[in-house]
Amino acid sequence: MSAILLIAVPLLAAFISILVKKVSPYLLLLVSLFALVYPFFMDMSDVIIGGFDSPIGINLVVNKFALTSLIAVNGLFFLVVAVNIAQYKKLSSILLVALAGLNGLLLTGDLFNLFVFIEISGIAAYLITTTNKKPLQTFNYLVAGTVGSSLYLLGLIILYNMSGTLNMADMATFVEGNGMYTLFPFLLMFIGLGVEAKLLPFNSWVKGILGHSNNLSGAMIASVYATAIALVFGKLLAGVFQIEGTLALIIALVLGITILAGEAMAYASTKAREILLYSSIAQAGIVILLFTVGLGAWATFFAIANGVSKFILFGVVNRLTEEVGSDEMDQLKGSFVNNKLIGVSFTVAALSILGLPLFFGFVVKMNSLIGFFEPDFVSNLPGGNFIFPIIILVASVIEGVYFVKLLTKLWYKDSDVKVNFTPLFKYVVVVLAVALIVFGLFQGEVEELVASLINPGGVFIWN
Amino acid sequence: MELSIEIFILATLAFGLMAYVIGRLHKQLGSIMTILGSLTIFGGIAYLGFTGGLTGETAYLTFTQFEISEFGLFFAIIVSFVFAMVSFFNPFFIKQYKYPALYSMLFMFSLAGAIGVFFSSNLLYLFFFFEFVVWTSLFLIPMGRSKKAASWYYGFSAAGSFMLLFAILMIYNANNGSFHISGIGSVTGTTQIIVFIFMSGAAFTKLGAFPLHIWLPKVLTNAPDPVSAVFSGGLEKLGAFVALLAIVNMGGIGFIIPSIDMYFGQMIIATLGALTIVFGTLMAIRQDDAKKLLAYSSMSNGGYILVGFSMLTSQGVAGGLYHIVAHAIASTAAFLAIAAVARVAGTTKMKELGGIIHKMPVTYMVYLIAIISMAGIPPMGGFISKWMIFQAVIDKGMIFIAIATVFGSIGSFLYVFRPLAALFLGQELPQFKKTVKEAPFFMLLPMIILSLLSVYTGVLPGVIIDFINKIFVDMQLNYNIVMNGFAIEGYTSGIEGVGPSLLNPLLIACVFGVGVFVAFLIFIVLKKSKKIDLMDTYTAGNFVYTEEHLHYSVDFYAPLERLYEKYIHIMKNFYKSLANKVREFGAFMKYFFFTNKPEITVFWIVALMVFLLWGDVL
Amino acid sequence: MKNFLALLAALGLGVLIILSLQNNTLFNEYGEDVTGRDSEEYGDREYGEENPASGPANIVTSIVADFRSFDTLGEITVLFVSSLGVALLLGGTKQKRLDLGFHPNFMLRIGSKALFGIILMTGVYVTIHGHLTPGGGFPGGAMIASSMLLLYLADDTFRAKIKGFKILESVAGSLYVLIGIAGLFFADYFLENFLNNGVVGDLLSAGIIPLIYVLIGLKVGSEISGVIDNFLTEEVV
Amino acid sequence: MLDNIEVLQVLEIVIAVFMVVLAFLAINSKSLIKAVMFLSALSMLSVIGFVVMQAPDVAVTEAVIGSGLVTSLFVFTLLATKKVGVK
Repeated sequence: MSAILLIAVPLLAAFISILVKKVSPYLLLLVSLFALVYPFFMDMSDVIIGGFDSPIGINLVVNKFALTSLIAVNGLFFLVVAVNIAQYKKLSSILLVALAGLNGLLLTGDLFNLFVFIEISGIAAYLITTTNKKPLQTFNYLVAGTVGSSLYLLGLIILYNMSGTLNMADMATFVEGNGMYTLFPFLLMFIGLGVEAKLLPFNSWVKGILGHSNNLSGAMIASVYATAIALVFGKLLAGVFQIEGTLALIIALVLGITILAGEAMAYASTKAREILLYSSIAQAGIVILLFTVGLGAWATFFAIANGVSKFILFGVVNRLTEEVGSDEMDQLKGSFVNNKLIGVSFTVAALSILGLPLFFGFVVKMNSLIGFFEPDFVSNLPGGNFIFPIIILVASVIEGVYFVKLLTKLWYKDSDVKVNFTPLFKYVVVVLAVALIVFGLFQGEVEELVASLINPGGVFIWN
Repeated sequence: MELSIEIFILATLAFGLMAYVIGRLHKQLGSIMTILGSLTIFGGIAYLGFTGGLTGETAYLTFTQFEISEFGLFFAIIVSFVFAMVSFFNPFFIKQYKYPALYSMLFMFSLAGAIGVFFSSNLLYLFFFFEFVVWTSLFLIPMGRSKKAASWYYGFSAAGSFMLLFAILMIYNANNGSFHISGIGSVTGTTQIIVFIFMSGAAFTKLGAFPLHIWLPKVLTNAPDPVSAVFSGGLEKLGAFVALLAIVNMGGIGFIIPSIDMYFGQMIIATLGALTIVFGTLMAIRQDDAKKLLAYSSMSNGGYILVGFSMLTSQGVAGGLYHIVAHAIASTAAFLAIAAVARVAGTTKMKELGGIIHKMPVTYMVYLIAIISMAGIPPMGGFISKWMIFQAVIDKGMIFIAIATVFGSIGSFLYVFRPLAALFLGQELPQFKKTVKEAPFFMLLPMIILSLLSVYTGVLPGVIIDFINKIFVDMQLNYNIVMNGFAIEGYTSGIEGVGPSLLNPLLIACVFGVGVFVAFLIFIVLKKSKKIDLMDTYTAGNFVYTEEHLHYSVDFYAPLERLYEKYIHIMKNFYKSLANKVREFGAFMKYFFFTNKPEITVFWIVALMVFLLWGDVL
Repeated sequence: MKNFLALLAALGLGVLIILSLQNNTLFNEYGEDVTGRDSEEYGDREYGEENPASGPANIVTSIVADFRSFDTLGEITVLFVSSLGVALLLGGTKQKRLDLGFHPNFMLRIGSKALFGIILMTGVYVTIHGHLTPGGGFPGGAMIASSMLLLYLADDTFRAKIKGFKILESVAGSLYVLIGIAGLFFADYFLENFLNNGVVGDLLSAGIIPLIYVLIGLKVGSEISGVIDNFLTEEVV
Repeated sequence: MLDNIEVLQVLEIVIAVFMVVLAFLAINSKSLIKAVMFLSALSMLSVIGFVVMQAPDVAVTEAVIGSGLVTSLFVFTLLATKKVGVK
C-alpha cells in the first residue's frame, strides 16, 4: 500500500472528527494506532502524487530512513495520545491534524510541501501548547515559529528562483554545482528550521512552553515534535544543504554554543522542568551536529533515543508537578520513595541520556563518537574531527552532574509525597524504560539496524 | 577445569539479581547473597587464575572480547578479594539503608563491572565496564551520610571516564579502527602525547590523585561504611589499572631530561604523585573525622602508586604494584575497623569517641596492624612496597620526590596514630559503656583475615613478587625483581665488592617479633598501670566534677596545621569556582536568550545575517 | 533608535534578498520563451481545443488545484486547524453575541442585506469558475464568508447556524481527501485527475479540478464564517 | 514619452516604497486601530502590485482576505478588547 495513506487517513479522520465529537478521541486512538502499524506494511517505494513524476510533481520519499523515523515518531505519538487523551478530549481533532503534519514532514520529498507541513504541524503545536494556560508564552512561541517558517519560505523562494525546482533530490544536484550562491538561502532555511529545532539563539520560546508544560504538551513538544523536527533537519542537512565555508562556520558556532550553553543553563536551573528543557536543547544541538558532520545514521537513532527518554522524563516530571504544585527540585525531593517503579523508569531514562552503559543511550552516544574517530572520517565542519567530540564529552559531564543531583534528590530524601500515576501511564513508562534497556543490551542488532541506513559507499542515505 | 571469564561476569550479575530478589523478601538474606556471590567469584577467579583455567572466550557477551592477562588477573583477584571481605559487613549494616535490596544488587554489579574492566581486551568495552562501575557504585553513595557526594563523584568520574574514552578513540583512530588493547603501545607522535595525557587524567581521577582528588575524601567520608572500604580498597584500584596501562605500558613520553635521565611525562607524573602524597598527608593530619582521615590517607597512598609507576624501573613499578596489594589490604582493614566502631558508636568523629579498646580489643588490633602497614612500618606489607619505591626514587636521584615520599611516611605516623589514640585508647566514655560491644564473629572474621594477610605480605613477599614478575613478562616489560632466598634484591651500590642491597622481611619480622614479645612480657610482668574511673582524675590542679571528655585528639597538631591551613582549599575552591562559572554562564545565557521577547530571536537572526555578510558570501 | 535599527535590518535583509536573487542561474531573465520547459504545453492552448494531458484553462488553477493539489490540501488543513484553534480558544458551549458598543441603523441593515446576496453570488461564481477565470476556491470561499460577515454587521443579534457550517466544512474536507484516495485506487496516484479533461474553456472541463475548487470554496467559506462567528460571540458567563 | 512597461515598472517601485512606509507606520503607530488601518492599506497596495505583476488570482485572494476579512477581524477584536478595558 502506498505511504500517502499515512497522511491522508489522519486528515480524513480530522475532517470527520469535528462532526462526531463524542467518538473523536477513539477515532484519534484508532488512527494513531493505524499510523504506528501501517509503516510496517507499506510499499518501500517513492510515492508520486497527482500523476506528475518527480522532480516536477510532489513526491513522498519512502526509504529506510523515513520508515525508521515514521515508526519512532508515530510510536511516540501514539503513546503520548494514549496516555493523555482522556484528559484532553477537546484536542483530538487538532492532534489528528498534528499526526498528519508530522507524517508529512517525515515523508515529503518536496521543499515547499515541507513548508506546508511545517505550518500544519506548527499550528497544531501552538494549539497543543494553549493547554498550558500560559497565553503569553504560547504567543511568543507562535511569533517565533512564524518568523522561523517565514524565513524558511523566504530562503526557499530564493532557491526556487535560482534553480527552478522544489524537489529535494533535484535541488541537491543543483546545489552541488552552485554552492556559493546558495549560502544565503540556506542560512535563511537553517535559521527557520533552527527555531523549531530549538537551536540556541533562536529558541527563546522553549522556556515559556516547556517550562510550563503539562502532561500532554510536555511530552508532545519535547519528545514527539523534537524527534520529528530533528529528523527532518537531518534529512535536509544530509540531502540538500551543502555545508562549507561561512555557512559551516556559522553552523559550527551555533551548534557548539547550543550544546555547551544548553547544558550550562540546565546546570544553573533549579526547577525540574527547566533542567529537562535546557537539556533537551543541548540534545537537539548534538543530534543536529551529528547530522551536519555526516554521521546521519547514528544521529537518527540518537534523536529517537532522546525522544523516548524525554517522553519518560517529561511525563513523570509533569505529573509530579501537577500533584505537588511546583516543579522546584526541593519541593519534589523524595518523590520516588513511594513511586519506585516510576522512579526506576525515570532513572533509566536519565541514565540513558547520560550515555551510561546497559542503556540505549550508551550504544548511540558511543557509536556516534566513534564515528568522529573513524580513520577515514572527514568532517565538513571546521575542527569537526576533534573539537566536537570534546564539546560533546564536556557537555556530557555537566549533564551528568545535574542529572545525578536531580536523581539523588528525588530518590534519597525523605518525604511523604505520594503521587498517583494512572496504571496506563505506569505501564507505558515502564515499557519504554525496558525498551531502552533492551536496545542497550542488544547492541549488535541495533548496529545492524543502523548499518541498514548507510549506503555501501558509507554515505548516510536519505533518499 | 576451564571457565570463561564472561561466566564470572554473568554469574556476578546473576548473584546481584538474586540478591535483589531475595533482598526484597528479606533484607539480610539478600545481603548474605552478596557474601556468597563475592566469595564464589573471588574463589573462582583466584583458583582458576593460578591454575591457568581462565579463558577469554565469549559465548554470551559476544559484542566484546576478553583476554586473560596476568595484570588483569592481579587486579581482579585483589578487587574481588576486597569485595568478598567487605561483603561480610553488609548484613550488619543493611538495615540502615534506604534501599537494602538495591544496595545488595549494586554491590554485586559494581564487582561485575570491575572484573569486566580488568579482562576486556577491547578498549571500547573496557570503557563500557568502566562506566558501568561508575553508575552502579554511584547509587550506593547517597545511601550514606551525604547526598551531595554523589554528584561530586559523578562529576569527577565522568570527567575521568570521558578522558579515557577520548584517549581510546584517539587510539582507535591511530590504529586504523582497531579497539584492541595492544593498540595503546603502538601510537606515536602527537597522538601518543594526547593519549598519554588523557589516560593519565583518567587514572588520576579514578585514583583520586592531585589535582583531581576532590571527590575521593567526600565519597569515602560520606558513603555507607562498607562502601567506603570497597572504594578505598577496591574501586580506587581501577585508577591504578589505567595508570599501569598508560604510564607503564606506553613507556616514556615527551623529551628526555638529561640530568636525571627521565622522560618529561614521567617527571610530570612523579611530581603530581608526590604532590598527592604531600597533600593527602597534610589534609589527613587536620581531620577530626576518622573516616575522612583515612580517606585522605587513601589518597596519599594513591600517590605512592603513581610515583612508583612513574619511575619506570623494576623496583619502581614492582613497588607500585606491591603497594596496590598492601594498600588494598590495609586500607580495607582500617575502613572495616572504623565501620565496626561506627556501627556500635554511631559516629566516627574522634572528639566524641574514646576508650573503645576495652570493649573492642580485636577491632583495635586489626586497626593497629592496618595502620602499621599504611605507615610503612615493618613487618607489614606497606613497608616492603614503600621500601621498593624509595629505592627506585633515590636511584633516579630525584631528591624532591624522595623528600615527598619520606614526608608522606612520616606524616602517616603523625595521622594514623591519632584515631588509634582517640578512638580506642584513652578514657572510656560513659555513654559507650553499655552500648559498645565487640563486633560479632562474622565481622571479625574478614578483619582478622585481612590483618593476617597484612603480616603475611610483610613477611613473605615471595608469592607476590613472583606474580609481579609474571606481570612483567606478560606485559613484555624489561623489568625483573630478583628474590634472593627470602630477601628481595634491590639496587647495586656501584661500589666494588658490595652486592646488591637486600631486604629480608623475614629477618626483620623475626627481630620485630622478638621486640614485641619482650615488650609484651614487660607489659605483663611489670604492670604498673591500673584502670581508673573517669572521675578519678584532675586537671590544672583541680578535681573534675563532671564526666568530661578529656583526650588529646582535638587540635592535636594545631601548630603544624597553622603553617598551611591557608592553602588547603585551593583545589576545592578551584573546582567550586569552576562549577560556579558554569552556573553563571548558564544563568547569563538564560538571562540573555530566554527573556519573554520574540524580538531576541529576530535580533539573533539579524546578527547571523551580518555575520554572513561580513564573511565572504556576497 | 530601535526603530532605526529595525529599519536598517529590514533594508539589509531586502538588499541581501535582491542581491541573491540576481545571482540566479536558471531564471536570470524573465523571458517569454518557454520552449523546452515543462510548462510549454500549457502556454499554447487555444480556446475550444481538447485539453492537454492535464489542466484547466487558468494556468494558475492548474498549478494550485492539480499540479500542486497536495500542497493545497495542506493549506486547507492549515486553515482548518486554525479555525479549530479559534473555536478551541474562543468557542464555548453557551454563546451570545459580542456587544461591540454600536447598533446598526436602518440604512446599514437594509444595505447590508441587499449586498449580502450580491457578494454571495460573486463568491459562488468565482468559486465555480475557478478553473476558467482568475479566482477560485480561496477567494471565492472568502467572499462567501465576507457575505456572512455583512449579515453579522447588519443585525446585532444575528447568529449563523454554525452546526451547518461544521457539517459543510467536514464534508467538503472529507470529500477532498476521498477524491484524492479515489485517484489512488482508480488511477494509481493520489489526487490524480482521473476524470475527462474536456474542452478548454468549457465550464465542465478539466476533470476533477472544478470539483476540488468547489469543495475548497465551500470549506474556506464555512471555516472563515465559523471563525467570524467565534470572533463575534462571547461565552455567557 | 514613457513606455507602457516603463510606467508599470515605475509604478511597481512606487508601490514598493509605499508598502515599506506603510509597514513601518503600522508597526510604530501607538494606536492599534490605526495600525490595523495601515495594514489594510498595505494589503490594498499589494493587491495593486499583484495586478501590475499580472497575477490576478493572487490579487483577488489578497483583496478579499488581506484587506477585507483580516482587517475586519482585527477591528472586531480591538472593539471587544476595548470593552474589557473599560470595565
